Amino acid sequence: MNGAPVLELRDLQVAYGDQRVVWGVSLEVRDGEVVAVIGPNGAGKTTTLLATAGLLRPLAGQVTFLGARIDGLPPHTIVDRGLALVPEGRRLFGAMTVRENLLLGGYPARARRDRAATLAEVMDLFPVLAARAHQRAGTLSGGEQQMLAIGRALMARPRLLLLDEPSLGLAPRLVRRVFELVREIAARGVTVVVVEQNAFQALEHADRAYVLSGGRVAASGPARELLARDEIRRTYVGL
Amino acid sequence: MIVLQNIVFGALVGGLYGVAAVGLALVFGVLKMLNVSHGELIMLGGYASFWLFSLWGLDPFLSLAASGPALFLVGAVLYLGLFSRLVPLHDEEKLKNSILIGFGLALILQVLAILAWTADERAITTAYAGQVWRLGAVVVPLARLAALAVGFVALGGLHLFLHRTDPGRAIRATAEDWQAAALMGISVRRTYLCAFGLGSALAGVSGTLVSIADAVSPSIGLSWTLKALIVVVLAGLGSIFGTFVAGVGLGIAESLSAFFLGGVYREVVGLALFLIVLAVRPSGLFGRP
Amino acid sequence: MRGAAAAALALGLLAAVPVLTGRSAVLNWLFLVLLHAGIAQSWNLLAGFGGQVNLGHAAFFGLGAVVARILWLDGAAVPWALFAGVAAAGAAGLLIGAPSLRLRGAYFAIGTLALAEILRITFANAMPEVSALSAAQLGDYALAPRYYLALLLAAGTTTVAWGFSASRFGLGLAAIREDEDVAAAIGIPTFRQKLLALLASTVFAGLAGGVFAYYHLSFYPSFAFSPIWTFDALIITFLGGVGTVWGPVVGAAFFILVREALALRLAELHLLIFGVLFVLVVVAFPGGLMQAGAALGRRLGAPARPAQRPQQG
Amino acid sequence: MLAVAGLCKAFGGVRAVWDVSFAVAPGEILGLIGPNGSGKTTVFNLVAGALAADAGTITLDGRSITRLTPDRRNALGIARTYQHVRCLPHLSTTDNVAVAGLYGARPAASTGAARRAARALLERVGLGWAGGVPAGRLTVAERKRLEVARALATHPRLLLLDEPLAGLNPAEAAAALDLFARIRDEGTTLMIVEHNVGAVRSICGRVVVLNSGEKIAEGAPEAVLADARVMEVYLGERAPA
Amino acid sequence: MRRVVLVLCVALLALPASAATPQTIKLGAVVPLTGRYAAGGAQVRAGYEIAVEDINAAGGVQVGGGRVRLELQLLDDESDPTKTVSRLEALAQEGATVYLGGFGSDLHAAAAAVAEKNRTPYCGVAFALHAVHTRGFRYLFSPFPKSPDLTIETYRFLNGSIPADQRPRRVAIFQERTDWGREMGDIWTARSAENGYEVVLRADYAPLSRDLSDIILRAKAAGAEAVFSLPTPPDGITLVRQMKELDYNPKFIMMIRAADAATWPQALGRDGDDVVLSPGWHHSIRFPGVAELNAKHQQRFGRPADVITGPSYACVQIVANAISRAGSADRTAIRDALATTNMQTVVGPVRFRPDGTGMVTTMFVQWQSGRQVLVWPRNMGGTTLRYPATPWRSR
Repeated sequence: MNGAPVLELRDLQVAYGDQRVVWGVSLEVRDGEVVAVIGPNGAGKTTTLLATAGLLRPLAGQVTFLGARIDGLPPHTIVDRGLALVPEGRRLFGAMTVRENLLLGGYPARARRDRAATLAEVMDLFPVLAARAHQRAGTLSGGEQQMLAIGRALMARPRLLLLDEPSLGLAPRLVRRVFELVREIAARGVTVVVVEQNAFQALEHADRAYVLSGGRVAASGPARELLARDEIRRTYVGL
Repeated sequence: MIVLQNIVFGALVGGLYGVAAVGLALVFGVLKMLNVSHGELIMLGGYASFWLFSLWGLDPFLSLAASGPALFLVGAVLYLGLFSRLVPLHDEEKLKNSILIGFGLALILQVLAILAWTADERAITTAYAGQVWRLGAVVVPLARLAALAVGFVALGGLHLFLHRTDPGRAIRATAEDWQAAALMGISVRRTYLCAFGLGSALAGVSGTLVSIADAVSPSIGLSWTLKALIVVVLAGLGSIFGTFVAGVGLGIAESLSAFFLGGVYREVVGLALFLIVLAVRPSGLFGRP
Repeated sequence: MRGAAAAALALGLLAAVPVLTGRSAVLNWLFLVLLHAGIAQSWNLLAGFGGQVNLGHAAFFGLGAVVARILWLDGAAVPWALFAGVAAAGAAGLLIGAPSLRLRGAYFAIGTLALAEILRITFANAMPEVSALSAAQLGDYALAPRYYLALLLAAGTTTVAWGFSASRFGLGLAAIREDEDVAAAIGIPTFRQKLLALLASTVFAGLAGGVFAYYHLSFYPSFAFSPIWTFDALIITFLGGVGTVWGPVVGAAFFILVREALALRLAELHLLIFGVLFVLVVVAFPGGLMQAGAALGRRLGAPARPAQRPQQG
Repeated sequence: MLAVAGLCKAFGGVRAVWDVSFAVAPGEILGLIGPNGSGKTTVFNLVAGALAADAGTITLDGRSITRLTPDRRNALGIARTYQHVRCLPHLSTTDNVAVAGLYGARPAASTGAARRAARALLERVGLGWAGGVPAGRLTVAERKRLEVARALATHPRLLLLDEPLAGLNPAEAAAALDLFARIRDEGTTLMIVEHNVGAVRSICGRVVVLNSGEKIAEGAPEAVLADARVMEVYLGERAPA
Repeated sequence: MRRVVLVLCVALLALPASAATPQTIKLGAVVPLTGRYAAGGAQVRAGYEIAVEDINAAGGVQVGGGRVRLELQLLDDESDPTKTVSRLEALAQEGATVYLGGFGSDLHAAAAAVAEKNRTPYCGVAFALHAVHTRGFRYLFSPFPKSPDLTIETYRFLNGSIPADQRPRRVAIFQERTDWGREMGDIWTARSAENGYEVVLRADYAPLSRDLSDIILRAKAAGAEAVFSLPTPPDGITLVRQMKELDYNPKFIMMIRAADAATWPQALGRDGDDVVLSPGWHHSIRFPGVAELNAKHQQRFGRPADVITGPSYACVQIVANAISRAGSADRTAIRDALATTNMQTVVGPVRFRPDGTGMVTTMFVQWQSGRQVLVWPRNMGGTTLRYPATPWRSR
C-alpha cells in the first residue's frame, strides 16, 4: 500500500429499480496496484463496477477518483477522466471492424490527440488484433474478443482499468494469458481492478483483494493471504 | 419493351421509398423509438422546397441544402422537447410512448401545415421537368433520375459519415450497444440528438425528392410512414444501401405487378412479396439475424 | 368485489341512458366510446394480455363489418349477420394466426400490418361501391338498438379481459407475455394459448366490425379495413393502459369525448389542440391513464403497506 | 429414468455439445460440472426442450421425448430453473408459482387451489412473506428460490437446477442444499449444474464432467474430482497447493 | 407538469360551445378541413361563409313578416365518414335546421343518410356520384352536375367546339377504381358511339398510385386521341408528368377533379395548360351575383372565387330562398320548399328533379396560360377551347 489513492468507494449502495443489490461497499485502490474483487454470482461485484463507471447511479455513498467525486456523473465524462471499464461479456461492437472498435476506444477527448500512437501501442501489445484489423469484431474467437475488449479500453489511455470477468468463457490457457496481460498492463503504469469468479487465478495475480458477498465486503487483504485462508478457499475459490 | 419501361418507373418510385425508409430506420436503430410522424416530416421537407422554388425560383436540387438542415433543426427541437423524455424508459415503454407522441405530433403537424399552406396539392415542375433520356425504346425522365441519384448520393454521404467519422462511428456504436458506447466516452444523449436530427434531415431530403417526383399535401404523412415501415422491415435493420435497394425492389415489384395483373393490384403484390420475404428470412433481406 | 359492484353500477347507468335521454348526439358519442372501447379491448386481449402486438387488427374488424353488412342489407336477421361476421373474422384469425404467430415481436406486428393492407386494397378493388342504406331502411333506423349492441360489445370484451386477468388461461397468457420460454418450461402450451387469445381478439374485432356495419349509414367497404382502426385501438389501449382490464375503456372515453368536444367547439383548430393535449398527456403519464389514476388514488387514500423483507442475519 | 445418447448441438458451426451420453437414475442427484462455456446449460436446454438437438436421443422412462415441445416435456415431469434467473417480473410472487401449478404435470383444480399450493411452496423456500410482491422486485437470491418453488409447483419427477447456489451466501447455500436433499428424499430426481465444488461434493451421488461440449469424466464426486484431467480443465491446469 | 395538463384538459372542455342566439336559423355544416379532402373542403367553407355573410348583411332571410338571420355552425369531419355522422348528430343537438354538405362522395353519402334519418333538409355540392341519388332520399338536394350530365355533356361540348373532321374519335378512359370512376366510365362508354366516338381503352387504376405509366403506355399503344379521366389531385399531377415523360400527346385531355385546384399551374407549370375540367362552375360565368362574389373572394383570398366556392355559395342562396318560401323554420316545410326551387343563383338557374339532383348548367373549363377559362357553354363570358392540346415538347 504505497501509491496515492486512485479510486475510493465509500459505503456504496446500488439498486436496480426497487431491487437493492449493493448494500454498502467500501474499497480503495492505490496507484500501480492490481486489485482483485471476488465473490459468488450475484454478490454485487458487477453492479459495483457499473456504478463506479457511471452506468448505474448509486443510491448512496461516494465514489472518488483521483481525488474528485465522480458518483452521479454520466459515464462518458468518467471515461474522459481516465477510468475505463471492460464490461462483463466484453460488449464489443460486433458489426464493426476490429480497427473501428479500437478507434472508438480512443474516442474521449483526452485520448484522441494521440490516438494514432496509442493504436500502434495497442496493436503492438496485441499482435493478433493488428492481423485482424479489418475483420468484423463479431467474427473473432472468444480469446481474441477479450484481447480486443481490453485493447479497446486501453485506447482511452486510462489511469485506471476495471476488468469485469475477463476470463469468462475462455480456455484455461487463455485465462492465464489474460492474467499475464493484466500484469503487463499494470507494469506500464495503469492501475487495474479485476472482478473475477475465477477466484484462484485472480488471487494468484493480484496484489490485494476484496471478497464480496451479499452486496457487502466480506473480507479483504493481500491476495496471497486471502488465498491461504481456509474459509475463503472453501467458499469462494472452490477448493 | 413496355416491361422495361415499367421497371424504370418502378425503380424511380422505389428510390423514394428507400430514402424515406432510411431516415426511419436510423432513428429506430439508434434510439429504439418508432417515429410515426416521419411521414409528416417528409411533408414538411416537401413544403420547404416547394416554397423556396415558388417564391425565389430556387431549383429544388439546390433547396436540398436548405430542406435537409432545416429538418435537422426541426428534428433536434422535437427530440429535445419531446422524445428525449423517453430515453430513461425501458425499451418496451420507450417504443410505446414514442408511437403515441408521434401520433399526436402527426396531428399537430398536419393542422399546422394546412394553416400555413392550405391543403392544396403542391408539386414542383422545373423548366427541365419532363425531359427524358432515351435508351432505345425506353425513356428515363431526367429530373426523377436526378432525384434518385441525389437520394443515392445523400445515402452515400450518410454511409461515409457513419463509417469514416468519429461522430458517425459513435452513432453506430450507440445503435449496437448504448452502454458500451457510453463506456467509450460517447455522450449517448448527444448521439441520440444527432441521430434523430439526421433521421429528420433525411425525411427533409426525401420530402424534396417527393415534391419533385410526386406531390405534397398536408395529409400524405401516414402513407409515407407506412411505406417506409414496410421497407424497413423488408430490408432488415443494419444496412443503409440494403434499405435503399429494398425500396427500389418494392417499387419495381409494384410496377411489374401493375403491368401483369393490372394497376389496381399494384400494391397487393408488393405486400405479398413482402410477406414471402418475411416468412423465408425473418430478419429481412439485408438484416443480421 | 367492490370492482364488480362498481362495474355493475356503471353498466346499469349506461343501459339506462337511452331511456333517460332522447338526444341522439349524446347517445351517438356514447356509442362511439363503447365501440372504440370494444375495438381497443379486443386488441388488448392479444396485445395487452398476451404480448403479441397485432398491427392488422383492422383486417378482422373489416371482415366482420363487410360480411355482416352484406348479409344484413340482404335481409338476414341482425344476430345472424353479426354471427356470420364474427365467424368470418374468427376463421381469418385462425387462418392467418397459425402461420403468423410463429413470427415474434416486430415481425408479427409488421406481418399482420401487411396482411391488413392486402385485404384493404383487395376490398377497395373488389367492392368499390359505397354501401349506403336506402331511404326505406333509414326510416326504421333507431340508434338505441345499436347502442345496446355496442354496450354488449364493450361489456363482453371487458368481461373477457377481466376473465383473462383472473383465470388459469389468463395467467398462462400473462406468463407467455412475460417470458415465453419460461411459460413453455412450466408446461404452458404456448402456441395453443396464443392462438386462442388471437381467436378471442379477432372474434371480438369481427363483432365490433359487425356493430359498426349495423350502425353506420354509409361507408366504403374498404374504409372498414383502414389502418386507422388498428391505430385507434392501439393508441386508445396504450393511452389507457395496455394489459389492464379498464385501460381501453378509459382510453376510449378520453380519446372520443375529448376529441368530439373539441371538434364541436373549435372547427379549425380542434385537431391541433387535441394533438397538443394528447402529447402532453403522454409525456405527463407515460405509464397510461390507469396507472396515473392508481397513483392518484394512492395519494388520496392510504398507501398499501409494502411487504416487509425479513432482516438478514 | 432419463437417458441421453449421442446428443449433439452446434451454434453457427461452433460445437456446443458433442456426442454426450449419460443416464440419470431415479432418486439420485446428478451433478453436471465443467468450466464456463463447456456446454452444461446447453445440455439442460436440450433436455428441457428449449433447444432442439441436432442429433442424439433423449428418453424419459424409455419413451423418446427428443421431438417434444418444452411444455409437453414439462407435463411429463421435467422442470427446470435458469442460470440467469428468469421470473415473470410483473406477476406477483404467488402468481409466478400458481401459474406453474395450474399447468405442469398435475394441474391444480382451480386458481384458488393453485394459489394456496403456491403459498405453501413459497413458505417452504422461505419466501412466505413475499407473496404479493411483484417478482421483479425480489433480489437475485430470492428469485433463485422463487424459481425452485415455481419448478416444484409443476410436480416434477426430474428437476433440473442450473447453478442454484450462485449468489447465495454460505448460510443460504447450506439451507438450499438441505432443501434439495429433502426434495430428493420426497422422490424427485435432481440434476444440478453447479460451480461450487464443495456443494457438488456434498450432495451429488454422481457427477458428469463436460469440457468444450464433450463428456470427459463421470463417476462419484471424490473420484472424478481427483482425476488429473478434470483438475486440469476445471481448476485451470495447475492444482493449487 | 401533470397538474398543468389536468388543468388544461378541464379548461378546454369547459370552453363554451357557441350558443345559438334566438331569432336565428342555424345552418349546420360538416366539412372536411383536415385529411385528404381538406383542399376541397376549404373551397366549400369559403362559399358558405361568404354567402351567410352576404345574406345577413342584407338583413337576413324574409320569413313571414319579419327577417331572420342565418347562423352558420361549421365543423370539421377530418375526411372520415364516421366523424361526419357523429358531428352531424352533434349539430342536430345544437339545433341545426338545415344541413350543408362537405366534399367527396363517401362523406356526402354518409351525411345525406343522417339528414334523411333526422328528417333534416340537406344541400350539398362537390359530388358528382349519381348513385347516392338512387336510394329514395327525400331530404337530399344537390345543385351540382351529376355523372350523367357530365358524361353526356362531354360529347356535346366536344362536338360543339371542334369541327367534325378534327374531332378526337378514339378515346381512352382512365377510370379510377371507385364507384364514381366506374359510373363515369360506364356512361362515357355507353354514350360514345351515338356521338361518334370510339372508346379504345378503359383502364382501371387504384387511386393514389405513384406510377401510372402502365395505363399511359396502353393508351399510347391504342392510339387514343382523347383522354377522359377523373383523377384525385396527386394522381392528376402524376398523369400529366408521366404523359409528358412518355411523350404521349393526346389532342384532348380531360381531368375532372384533379385540375380544379387553383394551385394546379403552380404544381405543373406550363404542362398544366390545355387540360380541360368540369368543376361545376367558373367565376367568369355570366350569372347574377357572380361579380360580387368574386369581389369578396378577391378581397379575402386574393383571387376570384374558386370553382367549388360558387356552387357552395349557391347552396346557401337556395336554402335561404326555401326558408323564405316555407315561411317558417319547420324542417319538413323547408324540404318541400326546396323541392320546388326555381330560382336564379350564382350557378345559374336551378331546379331540382325528384331524386334531388339539380338541373344546372354543366360547364367546361380549360387551363390556358396558367388560368382557368370557361370554354363551355359558349357565349357565357368565356373563350374558345384551345384544340388540339399543345404537344408537351412544344411548351
